[in-house]
Amino acid sequence: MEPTPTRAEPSNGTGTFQPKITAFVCNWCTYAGADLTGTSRIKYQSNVRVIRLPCTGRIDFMLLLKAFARGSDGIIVSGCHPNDCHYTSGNYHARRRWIVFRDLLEFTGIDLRRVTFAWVSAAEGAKWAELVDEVTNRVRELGPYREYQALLGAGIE
Amino acid sequence: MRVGYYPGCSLVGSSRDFGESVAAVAGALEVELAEVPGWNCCGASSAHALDHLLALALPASVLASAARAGLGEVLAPCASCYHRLVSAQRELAGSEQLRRQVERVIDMPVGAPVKVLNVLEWLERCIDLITPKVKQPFARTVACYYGCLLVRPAKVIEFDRSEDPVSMDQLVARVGGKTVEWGFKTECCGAALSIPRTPTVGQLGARIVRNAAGSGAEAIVVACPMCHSNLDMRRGAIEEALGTSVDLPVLFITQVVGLALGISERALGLQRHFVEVRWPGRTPTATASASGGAAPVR
Amino acid sequence: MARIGVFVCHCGENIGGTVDCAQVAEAARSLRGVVHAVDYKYMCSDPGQNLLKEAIREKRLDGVVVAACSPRMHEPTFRAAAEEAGLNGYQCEMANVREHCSWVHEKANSTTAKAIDLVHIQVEKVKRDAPLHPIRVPVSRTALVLGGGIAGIQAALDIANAGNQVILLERSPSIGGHMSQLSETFPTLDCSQCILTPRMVEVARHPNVTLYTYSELEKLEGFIGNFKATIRRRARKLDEKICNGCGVCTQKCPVKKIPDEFNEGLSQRRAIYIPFPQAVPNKPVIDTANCTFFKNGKCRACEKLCAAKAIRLDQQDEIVVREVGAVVLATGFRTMGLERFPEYGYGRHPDLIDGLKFERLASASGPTAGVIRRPSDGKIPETVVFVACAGSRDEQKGVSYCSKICCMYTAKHAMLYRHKVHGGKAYVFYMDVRAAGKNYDEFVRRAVEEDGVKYVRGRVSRIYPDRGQLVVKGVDTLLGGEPLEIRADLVVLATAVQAQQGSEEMAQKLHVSYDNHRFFAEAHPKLRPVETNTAGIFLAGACQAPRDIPESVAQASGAAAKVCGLFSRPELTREPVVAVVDRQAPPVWSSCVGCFLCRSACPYQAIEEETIRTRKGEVVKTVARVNAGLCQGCGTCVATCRTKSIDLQGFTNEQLFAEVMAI
Amino acid sequence: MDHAPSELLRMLQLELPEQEGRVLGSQAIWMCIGCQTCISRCPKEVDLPRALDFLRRESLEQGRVHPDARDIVAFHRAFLSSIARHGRLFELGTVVGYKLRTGHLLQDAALAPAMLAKGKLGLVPHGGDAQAAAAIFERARAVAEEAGE
Repeated sequence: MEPTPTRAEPSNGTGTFQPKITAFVCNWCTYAGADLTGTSRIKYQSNVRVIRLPCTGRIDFMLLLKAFARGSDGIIVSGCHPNDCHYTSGNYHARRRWIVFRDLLEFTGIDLRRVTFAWVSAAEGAKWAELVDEVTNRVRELGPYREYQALLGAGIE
Repeated sequence: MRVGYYPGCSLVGSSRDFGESVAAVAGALEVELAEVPGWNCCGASSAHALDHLLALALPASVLASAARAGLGEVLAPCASCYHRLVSAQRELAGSEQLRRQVERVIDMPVGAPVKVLNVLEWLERCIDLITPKVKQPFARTVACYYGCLLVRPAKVIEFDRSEDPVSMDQLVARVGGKTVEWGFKTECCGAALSIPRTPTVGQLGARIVRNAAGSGAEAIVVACPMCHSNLDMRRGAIEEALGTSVDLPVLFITQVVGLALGISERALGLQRHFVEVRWPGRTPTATASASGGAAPVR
Repeated sequence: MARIGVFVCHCGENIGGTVDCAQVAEAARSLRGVVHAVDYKYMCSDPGQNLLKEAIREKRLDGVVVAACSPRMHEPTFRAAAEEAGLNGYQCEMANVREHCSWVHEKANSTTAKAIDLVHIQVEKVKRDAPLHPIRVPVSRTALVLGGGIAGIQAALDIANAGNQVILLERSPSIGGHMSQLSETFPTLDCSQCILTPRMVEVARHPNVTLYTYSELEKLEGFIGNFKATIRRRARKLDEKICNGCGVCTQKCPVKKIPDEFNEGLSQRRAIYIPFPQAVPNKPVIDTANCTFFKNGKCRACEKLCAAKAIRLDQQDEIVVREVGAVVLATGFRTMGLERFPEYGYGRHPDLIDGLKFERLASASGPTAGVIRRPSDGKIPETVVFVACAGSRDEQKGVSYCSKICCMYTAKHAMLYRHKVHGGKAYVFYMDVRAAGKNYDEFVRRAVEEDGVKYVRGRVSRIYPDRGQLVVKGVDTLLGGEPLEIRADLVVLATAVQAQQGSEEMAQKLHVSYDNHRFFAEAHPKLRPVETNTAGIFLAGACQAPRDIPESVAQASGAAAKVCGLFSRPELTREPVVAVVDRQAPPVWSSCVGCFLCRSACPYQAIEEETIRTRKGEVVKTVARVNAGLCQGCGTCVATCRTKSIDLQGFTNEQLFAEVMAI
Repeated sequence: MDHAPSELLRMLQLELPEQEGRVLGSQAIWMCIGCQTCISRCPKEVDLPRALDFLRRESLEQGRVHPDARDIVAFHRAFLSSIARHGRLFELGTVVGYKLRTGHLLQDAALAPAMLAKGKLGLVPHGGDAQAAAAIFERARAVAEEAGE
């Protein structure tokens, strides 16, 4: 697969590290919430790229590893609040699987501070902006995720 | 059986009869009351009005001394002490900063958590010791008056049903008595305003006494020294508010239990009441001389 | 090799003002598989859509990405345009460069770079989009209405009058619900029974309505258009067809002292009884919990006395299974019990009653024939205190919400009392008077100004009996917080409206959601107020939130309109975003190993077992199969599958990984 | 009582200096006897008794105690100074202290002999560790001052 032509360098020219954040969000709550952030014209940092899923229950956590492998420095997984899932219980399944998967990640040496689980409802436009900014700032402080590349080198993926 | 004991100031002073009856009942049940060493006043109704830190430090000092003496449970028969001890315990558990300040004030660690028991809780625990020893069932119909501090606020005190408590009624029933349904179980008697606002206390007490009498009770039973003082010692002010005299004695629950256990009236401090216990068939103990000139005072 | 077209919309200045759209189009052109990329001022305009259609035709595109607003906004528009040009609509994707990009970031190179990434993600997705076709499902044109109160009756009538079949299910022995218990109704004071009874009769006689009273829903399976309802018809212990409703049995039954539910315990009924004189159906029922025969096998008095020989003491419950296309939930409400009010003596005093009891006291058909008499001694009360907000708007000890109907019915009660007892005094303790409705505030003012009801703004802190009366201790905040004590002969609490008993179980049976007060949840609070989140299940009346009669009726008609709309089409189409289980040629047949982890994860019971057989009929293996009618497309099963044998159309594993690879 | 509890709360909610002054200068804040009924009934469980404790301390600190409440303050002071001096409450001392602070010299004059007769009024303090109590009071003052700074 070819590299995207325009990525690579931090484009604000200040030279500060611009982390790459990948967000996996559900269609009904968080995606709609992020739409509301837009219609409310609330500004946030542009480092996030959103992948839309029907439900966080759909998340295969291997997607997270793949995102790290592709150079993501931080990951957001966000869906509906408990009891608000459009599909009744998908978010609980995601949560449950995440708890198991988290231990595995930790065991393999993944830095868990780079993965953020959140609930953002369709009404929480401001919360989405806060979440993205908070994660972006935190990951910026952590710096580029070079360790993952090292793990890759060690043959773990 | 042994239980920590915090009598508080009232039980050694103006409500000596309460203290005597607690001790008498404990003696009859062979329960050792282990007094908290070097206890001080809990600050009761005044400290919290003037000084927050003091209001926490005084009870904390009592609890810390109890913990240091290895007492896991402490009986605090006075409802006001009980309320202050439990409230302070809750507040200190909720704030690390306050706890540190208080520890400096009392010059002791707050120590292991101590379970504070009120007198009803304690008697409930002893119920299996009490029932086999009942010699003379307490065959009277009474109104159980709980007042404020034993049950409120529900989320801090967590004892009985705060709006309609039943523990005292159940105790009375266990020693052979009957209790009435009435409307003032948890109404306030005026408590600490007894001295600075005597007429107010008279009015509050008047309503309680009237409703109890109207519901067919022969006596009011209390578990709080302030309730007792306000309904018994202040009967003069109450009768002034009522415009009539009411012959309705006020007994501590420990006196009720003690009478059923066959303890002498004198040992229970009955002669110290202002409103004399005059029931048909009761042969008054030799209290007449002691109570000479002690008609209710207006 | 894919032939993808990319269309970048400026949305006027909305996108173009922040993102360099020309640069986005240019970058898109360099992506592998993209054969066409342009930017345009307004893609959703007619010329914009034509641009898309022409390109599909001329460049023989097999996928398009429109970089514009949120897909929640215009995806249907562009999918329809793609269809018109001969492309499968599901091969059109949108990159959200407005809500997720231009509106939330400053004008900068980094913003344009993000827009390019968003386009790239969608290009990778669309390359892997399979042509999908909406799922068509047949509709059975029978509606199941749960609950025979005014909402259920209205919904049943509206659906039936449109020519559809209706099954009206009611838990108690008669339809009518709470409304049949009411005396008169606000704000017109017309008699409740006078307006309700004709409707009850009409619905029972309607040729399109099947009435199941004394029945409960056991189970609901299936999906919109194709539900299967299992109904338990509880045994009345008599043959309804033979019984002529003469009522002799109900007068001769020796068990007499059972509190009458319809009269809220103010009178007594027998063990065999007709709930109330206007009951529909007007047939008795045996209360087996209280009947002597069912307790010790003796009596049979009713059987001996029945001239029609209709009593069937050995009758058993009957299970009926019916296919229905839609369900209307109209299960109503209950009121908070007086045992929830310790400060008012737990309602132990007979003269402390709730609003429903007062309705029965005021009703001409009630136990006192409409004369207001207090329950303890039958005396006509000289002073009545009404307490509004008993449990409502009390988040600590009651419910946090406003029960909505109490202000109005309390005004009505006070008014009725003043009409019936001249010289009687009526006090109402209230927090606020909420009378927003047609002629509602006028009604309350009438109670105050014409009927002399005394309104006291304040709460009641205690009620206790004293010398044959009830003392109500409250406060008048308009008198500067002055404590008040009123000696009353009767006290009426306007207790909070609560969700019906068992609504949680009902919600679970139907797979509909409920709010934290156990009221059923509407699909959207404003725009879809009579629908639930489960397709084909609709809401009417107070099962959704506290409602008065006009609102319940309006909502019932709304739900009925939705049902009729559904039934007007011979079949339904659904989004094809559903899961599918791998199938392949022998000898593998399917990579599914039949562990059925997916089944436990599926919230919709959409996973079925399928036995794969050879042509000779030998069993090869048992694997999972997705019922496309039930599947809602959440994809939880996909994430659960250990062998990656199940995938979600429109959000396949391959697509998601490709999207991640694009970042 | 000059204001109902709900009025006091309303004045505070307005966040206006003159209203706050009215609250601190009111008699009502001193009349509360902490029966805890308000918090039990309040649909919001506003902890008014605690709020009033705070307001009383503020009122004292700012010297705004209502004239008619001075005797109540005097009672509380007598009570506390009795504890400070003896470690436990010394009723006679408290009552005498109260009378001296208020000038209500004849109040309850008839009650005292009766209490004495019933053994309910000690003429001497009831034991207790006077020194320890005095130390607690002193350290409390020091810690409070430190925290106040």
